[in-house]
Amino acid sequence: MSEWRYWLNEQRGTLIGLAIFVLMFAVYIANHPAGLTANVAQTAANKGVLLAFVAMAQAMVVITAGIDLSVGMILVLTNCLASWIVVGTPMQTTAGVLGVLLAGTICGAINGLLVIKGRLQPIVATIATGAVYFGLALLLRPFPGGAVNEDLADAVTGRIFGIIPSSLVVMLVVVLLVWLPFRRSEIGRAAYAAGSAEAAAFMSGVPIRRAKLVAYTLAGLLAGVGGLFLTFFTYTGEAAYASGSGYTLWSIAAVVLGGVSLYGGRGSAVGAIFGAFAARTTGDMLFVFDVDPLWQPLLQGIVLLIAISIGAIGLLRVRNRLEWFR
Amino acid sequence: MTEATENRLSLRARLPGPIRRADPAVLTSFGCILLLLFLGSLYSSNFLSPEYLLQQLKVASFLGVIAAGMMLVILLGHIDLSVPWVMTMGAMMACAAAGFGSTVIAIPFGILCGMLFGLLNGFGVAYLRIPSMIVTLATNVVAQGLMVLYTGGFSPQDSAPQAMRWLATGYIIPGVPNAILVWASVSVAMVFLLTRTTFGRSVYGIGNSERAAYLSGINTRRIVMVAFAVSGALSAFGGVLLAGYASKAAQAMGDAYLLPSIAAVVLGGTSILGGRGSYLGTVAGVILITLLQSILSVMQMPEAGRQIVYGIVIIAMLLLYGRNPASR
Amino acid sequence: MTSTQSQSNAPLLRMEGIGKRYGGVRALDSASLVVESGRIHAILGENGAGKSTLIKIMAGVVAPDEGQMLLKDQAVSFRSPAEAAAAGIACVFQELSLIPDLSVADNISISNPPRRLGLIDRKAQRRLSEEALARAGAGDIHPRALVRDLPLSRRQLVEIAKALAWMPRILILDEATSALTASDVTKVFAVLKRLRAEGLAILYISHRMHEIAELADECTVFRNGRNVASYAAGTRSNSEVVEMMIGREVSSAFPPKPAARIHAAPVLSCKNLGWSDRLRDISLEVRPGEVVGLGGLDGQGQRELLLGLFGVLRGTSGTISIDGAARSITSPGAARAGTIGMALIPEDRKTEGLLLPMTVRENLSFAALDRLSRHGVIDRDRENASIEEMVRLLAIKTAGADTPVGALSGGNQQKVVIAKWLTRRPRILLLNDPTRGIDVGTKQEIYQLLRRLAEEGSAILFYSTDYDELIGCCDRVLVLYDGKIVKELAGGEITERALISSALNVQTEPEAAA
Amino acid sequence: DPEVVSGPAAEADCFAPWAAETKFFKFPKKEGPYRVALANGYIANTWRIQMIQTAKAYAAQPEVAAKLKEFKVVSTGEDVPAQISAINNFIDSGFDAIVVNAQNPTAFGPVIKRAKEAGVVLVAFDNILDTEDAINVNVDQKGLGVLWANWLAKHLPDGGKILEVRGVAGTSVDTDRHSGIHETFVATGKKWDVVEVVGKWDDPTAQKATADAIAVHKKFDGITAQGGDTGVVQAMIDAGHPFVPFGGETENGFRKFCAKHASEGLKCSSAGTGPAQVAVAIKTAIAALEGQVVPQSIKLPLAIVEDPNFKEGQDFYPDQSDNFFVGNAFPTCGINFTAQEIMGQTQENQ
Ligand SMILES: Nc1ncnc2c1ncn2[C@@H]1O[C@H](COP(=O)(O)OP(=O)(O)OP(=O)(O)O)[C@@H](O)[C@H]1O
Ligand SMILES: Nc1ncnc2c1ncn2[C@@H]1O[C@H](COP(=O)(O)OP(=O)(O)OP(=O)(O)O)[C@@H](O)[C@H]1O
Ligand SMILES: [Mg+2]
Ligand SMILES: [Mg+2]
Repeated sequence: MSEWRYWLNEQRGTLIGLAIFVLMFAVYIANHPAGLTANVAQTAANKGVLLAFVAMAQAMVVITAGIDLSVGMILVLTNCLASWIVVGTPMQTTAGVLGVLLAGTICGAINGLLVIKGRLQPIVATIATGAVYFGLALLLRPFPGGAVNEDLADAVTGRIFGIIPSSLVVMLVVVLLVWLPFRRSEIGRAAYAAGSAEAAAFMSGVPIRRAKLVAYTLAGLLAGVGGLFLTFFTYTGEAAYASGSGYTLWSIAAVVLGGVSLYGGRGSAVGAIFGAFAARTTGDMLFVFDVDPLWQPLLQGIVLLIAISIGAIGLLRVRNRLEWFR
Repeated sequence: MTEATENRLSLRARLPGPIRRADPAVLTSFGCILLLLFLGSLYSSNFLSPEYLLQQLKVASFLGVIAAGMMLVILLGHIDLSVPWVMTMGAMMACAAAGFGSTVIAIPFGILCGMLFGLLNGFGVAYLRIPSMIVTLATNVVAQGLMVLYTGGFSPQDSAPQAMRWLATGYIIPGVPNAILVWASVSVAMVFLLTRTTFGRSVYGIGNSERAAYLSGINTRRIVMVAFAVSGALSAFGGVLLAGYASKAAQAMGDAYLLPSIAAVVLGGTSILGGRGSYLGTVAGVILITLLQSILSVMQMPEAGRQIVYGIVIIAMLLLYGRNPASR
Repeated sequence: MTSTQSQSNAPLLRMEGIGKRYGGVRALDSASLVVESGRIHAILGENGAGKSTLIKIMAGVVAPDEGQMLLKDQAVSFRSPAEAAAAGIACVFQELSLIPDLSVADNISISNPPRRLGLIDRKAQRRLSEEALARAGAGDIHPRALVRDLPLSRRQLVEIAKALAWMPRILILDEATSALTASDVTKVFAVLKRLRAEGLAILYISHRMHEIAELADECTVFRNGRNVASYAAGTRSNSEVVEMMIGREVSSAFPPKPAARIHAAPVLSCKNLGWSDRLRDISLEVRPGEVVGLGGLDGQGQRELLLGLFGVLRGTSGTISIDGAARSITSPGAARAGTIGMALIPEDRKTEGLLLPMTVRENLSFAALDRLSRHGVIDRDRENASIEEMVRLLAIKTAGADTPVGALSGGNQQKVVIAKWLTRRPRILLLNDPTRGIDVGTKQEIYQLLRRLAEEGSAILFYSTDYDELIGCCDRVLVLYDGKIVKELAGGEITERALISSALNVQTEPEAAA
Repeated sequence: DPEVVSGPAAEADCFAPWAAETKFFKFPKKEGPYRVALANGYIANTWRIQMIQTAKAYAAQPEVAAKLKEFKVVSTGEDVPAQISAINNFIDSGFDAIVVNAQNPTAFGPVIKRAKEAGVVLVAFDNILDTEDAINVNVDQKGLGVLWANWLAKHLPDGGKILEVRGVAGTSVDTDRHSGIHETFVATGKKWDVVEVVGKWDDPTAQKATADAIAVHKKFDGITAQGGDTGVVQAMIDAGHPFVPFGGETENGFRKFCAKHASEGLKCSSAGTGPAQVAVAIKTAIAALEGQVVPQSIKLPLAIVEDPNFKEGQDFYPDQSDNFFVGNAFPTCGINFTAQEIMGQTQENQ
């Protein structure tokens, strides 16, 4: 095999995610009454980026073969917090932004500590912390409201040079600052190793506990970025249980669509981003096709079902049935 | 096989027989139930009254039936996120069958609908090899879509027929609501299924290593599909009971059952990774969760506080007995 | 390799009074060991003697309950494999410790990668891994290949390269060659000898006596968690060693082969079997009472052949016939069914043969649940009876039927795998390297068992990586090369020389039997 | 941009201003027929389904249909950003007016800005928008709480022990109704012991919470519930709790119980606004596009039925589902749907 074949083999999941997204987005745009205008791109980007942050957060944890069912609630909590503190002068706003990110990070770290030091199974541990985070959000915002520095909000959700959605740029920056260093660092590789074969990783002297802690913590941070972005998007904070659990579930769908293996060790946060955009596009399809409103939820489900079944095509190529069982 | 599990095994192997068989998680979770009741009784002695306790068991039985199915799926190392709308669908379709057809077929029809969705889940998981978490997520959306369509498209019949009312709230044994008897029967069936049948053995086997089970000649795909179908049927059955209790079916009535059913199974000592756990633990987990929710509700704690306490109590209990063994 | 040895006479590593319990099992009981630089030190012992546990303690994977470890007379205790590695102890574990989803390069420098600006320097890493692979004699493995895409034998070479990349002072190999082919073993031995010359201390655990004879400078025998004897290599005869290991006298290694029953009609036969590019045009016949071996270098299609017969592979061409009638077998479930009666002892007992956390009882009845139940309900009496019989028949050493199978030693685990299939009384038994990592005593029991089954009328197809086994056990041997049967040897033709030359697919002049 | 003018509105009876100081808008007149969109959020409950059915039915009425070139409905689920994006997409696709049931009343600032720039008429109903820049079709949520508390106060002149079954925490509807109830109780100066439980506007949840509360507190003198009221009454019946005065919503099942058990003490005040308010919102949007004067904030009349006035076939329908919200008539707007019509019609009409 030549070098690029190895690269392709490494990136397969991510590329499939990209392909699913491109395909769906192309169909969407082709049928959009306005076509691909700057506005339409901005709308799609803003909506997608929000889920993308949560999906990246989920991917971090899923790579270690864990799962974080509290990401949506961290998003909600940081959203409520941001609607209090990301206001005022540039100095205050900056402090507020840092405060929100710190809060997200702490939430993630708590999850990590429970899973690693507490040795709890991630699914239940994060269901429980999710409840706690939502309770805190509700304390912060018993009813929707609050405010955010609107200049900053407009800058982050607007466009650069009138065409490039700034949310995409923000996302790129987050990828460059958080994901790439993680992926290229020893700790990031340890996270993959822990997800792929924990016992083997331990025997090889890989710092699996530290790696997992970092993964959960960064997941909290990324969910916090998502919460911040949600605040910029909506100008307010709201402790909405349904939307919290909705983001959690869609983040899982997004990572799967983006080629991240739920069994750990495979995939990348970049794939999760494509997955998030693809997941969002399933909802948009209903907008461009004239579907009876009562049929919409059903259709969305079917589109999702089809999208996730695409991966099953690979089964046809499986010639050794043992490959069914990883 | 990690060092970790091997250690745990040897630890258990050292215990004398009867204690070894009684899962420590089960014992502890029953202990926690008593503790919870004790704490509640400090607030109001009515928490210990027979009416209240029977009321809790009755309400717990809906969750109990659903958790039984969830446990089966979790034992396989999978998860069923389609509970909320499969449950709602079971309830709505049972009521619809009663409304449009006859009462006789109502309950079986509701359960059948749930089972069909379970089969769909199972097909996706076992034959298409899609992770259960995502298949069931998608089928949940599909089930929701169908129910929205049904409610909006037909003049819906959603009153529970008398038979469903009776099943959930009537009495064969005076003082003991039928729902509890239903749950007890489901439980007996589950214990039998899990401990005495080839199906149960296969479930545990697949949960530990599907590859090994397959190479032992077990038709693992069929077992997985059947387990999901049972889970779907039991979800729908839970919905039927709940509709009987509420005297009608309604949209989104299952939303409150997903996370508690998972939590109940895990609090009962079943490993979320599959292959290990006893049904008695699930019963304990169901009672634990139901009591906790009820006591917090009656204590009038504001929603925020309830969520926080709920979360912290679950974490505390898991830290008490739900921990994975130390790795060294 | 820069030498870090001081001039003092203290041994490089000394372990004294080491004890370790796993629950009720005493894996080690005041064991001791002395390791010197520039020597290859073999550790021998029955399955479950505590060899792996000892070296896991050395490598910081397991914490000892008692005893001390002195590195150059300095007391040390490692809290993690990384600490041990930093102190110069690198280990190739019996259970592979590679990460399947990472590349070979990533694996080789997994715990100590070259860094640049705090991040992993991939260029340097690649260079290092290429060097390490070359040192391990596996320069043909691409550093960017994912480990999961490599066959087992290649993975073990990567494992060795990984240990070497640490530049260790002590290199431990725990049955590292058990999955390697003869030619790979030769390469590895050359490497080890070179390393010894460079001054490394090498600990070598193996159940293959001829390897130890070729390689070791000194040997230590373990039994029941203690070191029972140490001696300079070559000073004891094989039977003496075996006796020390198992604490009793051993008779001849292989049971006698009765005259082949050529007149019986074949139970299992296949014609022109093909699959992918891994199996080509394979035709064979196995008669009742016959033990047919599969030989050849590792990875020449033997595993695929067994899996193909057992219904695991999809899209096979050609026909498989049972009792002369063509059958299509599409799953292990179909293969084990009554009219076919096939059983496969798989390659990897931990993931394919056993349900480790489940009990001996559950494992033993797992492949025969249909036979032990009525209408899907397990008949407890019948189950108990069959379990008792199997535990007795194979002399499985277990505290009881309700012991988790993961707590048994490797050899006894393997017996459970075999027993679980014997419960069904299979007519056709396929074995995929069943004695890998099994001690001599247990191996003999297995050979005898195979022969007995054959005498009772089973047809046995037996793949082994160990030539001695093929020679000692089989009535005929089919040698595979590149997915094809290149040679069939029968009776006296089965010699080591014949096996090796046909395995390499080279023509040698006919020679006198060795 | 709309011109801010002085009242009264075009159809003053229908478009009643919220308060005396409410502004009036006059949008530049556009030529019809119009493209109107309904941006709904969550869909999977009976109220929303009924609402969407009503919207479709209303838009299909001949005189309305004549004014509409396109009527499009999109439901985006619970996620606020998705709803915001849907509205943005409607704006970008050139719709003239957008009717919205906002998932979060405070979150739509940026969209409102954008709609204004694009000259799109934005009308919110049910969960309205926290703004003066879009038209709101309002239900007096707090007033509902006040109404229920007054009803209980009337029947329990000396105060008493009340069970309050609340809705979904964190929503403004729940908070408004709750504070209406409490402020009113406090204002009476009597001694009220209010036990709060959370019913989430959902029958089974409310029923369970009520059953637990009854099991522990044994007896209440009055009950108020924001939703899931049928379940609340069911729990009383199951527990053998005596019937007591009740201030609640407009579910058909609740009203059935009220009518049946009134003589035994279940004295009900059933009030709310049905899903048909969407029709008022569409009507307002069309009026605004036609250049008529409309209030920025429209006050919907409450559909109130109180004991002893529950009339079969008008205030409740014994043969229909318990889950329907009755009270779909806004006579002043010429909007008159019965629940039966909405839910029953679709089979024949489609
Ligand atoms: N993690 C564990 N938990 C429980 N028992 C264990 C564990 N690891 C090893 N044992 C037990 O300790 C004893 C020594 O095992 P060890 O693996 O050291 O044997 P070994 O000499 O390496 O045998 P083999 O030749 O089969 O590899 C055995 O009885 C085994 O069952
Ligand atoms: N995962 C890997 N395992 C082994 N070698 C690698 C790996 N990734 C890159 N290399 C090799 O390391 C050298 C330098 O890698 P570099 O960091 O430029 O990687 P790259 O190919 O750009 O990586 P990526 O594919 O992540 O962008 C190249 O020779 C490349 O082939
Ligand atoms: Mg060993
Ligand atoms: Mg061993």
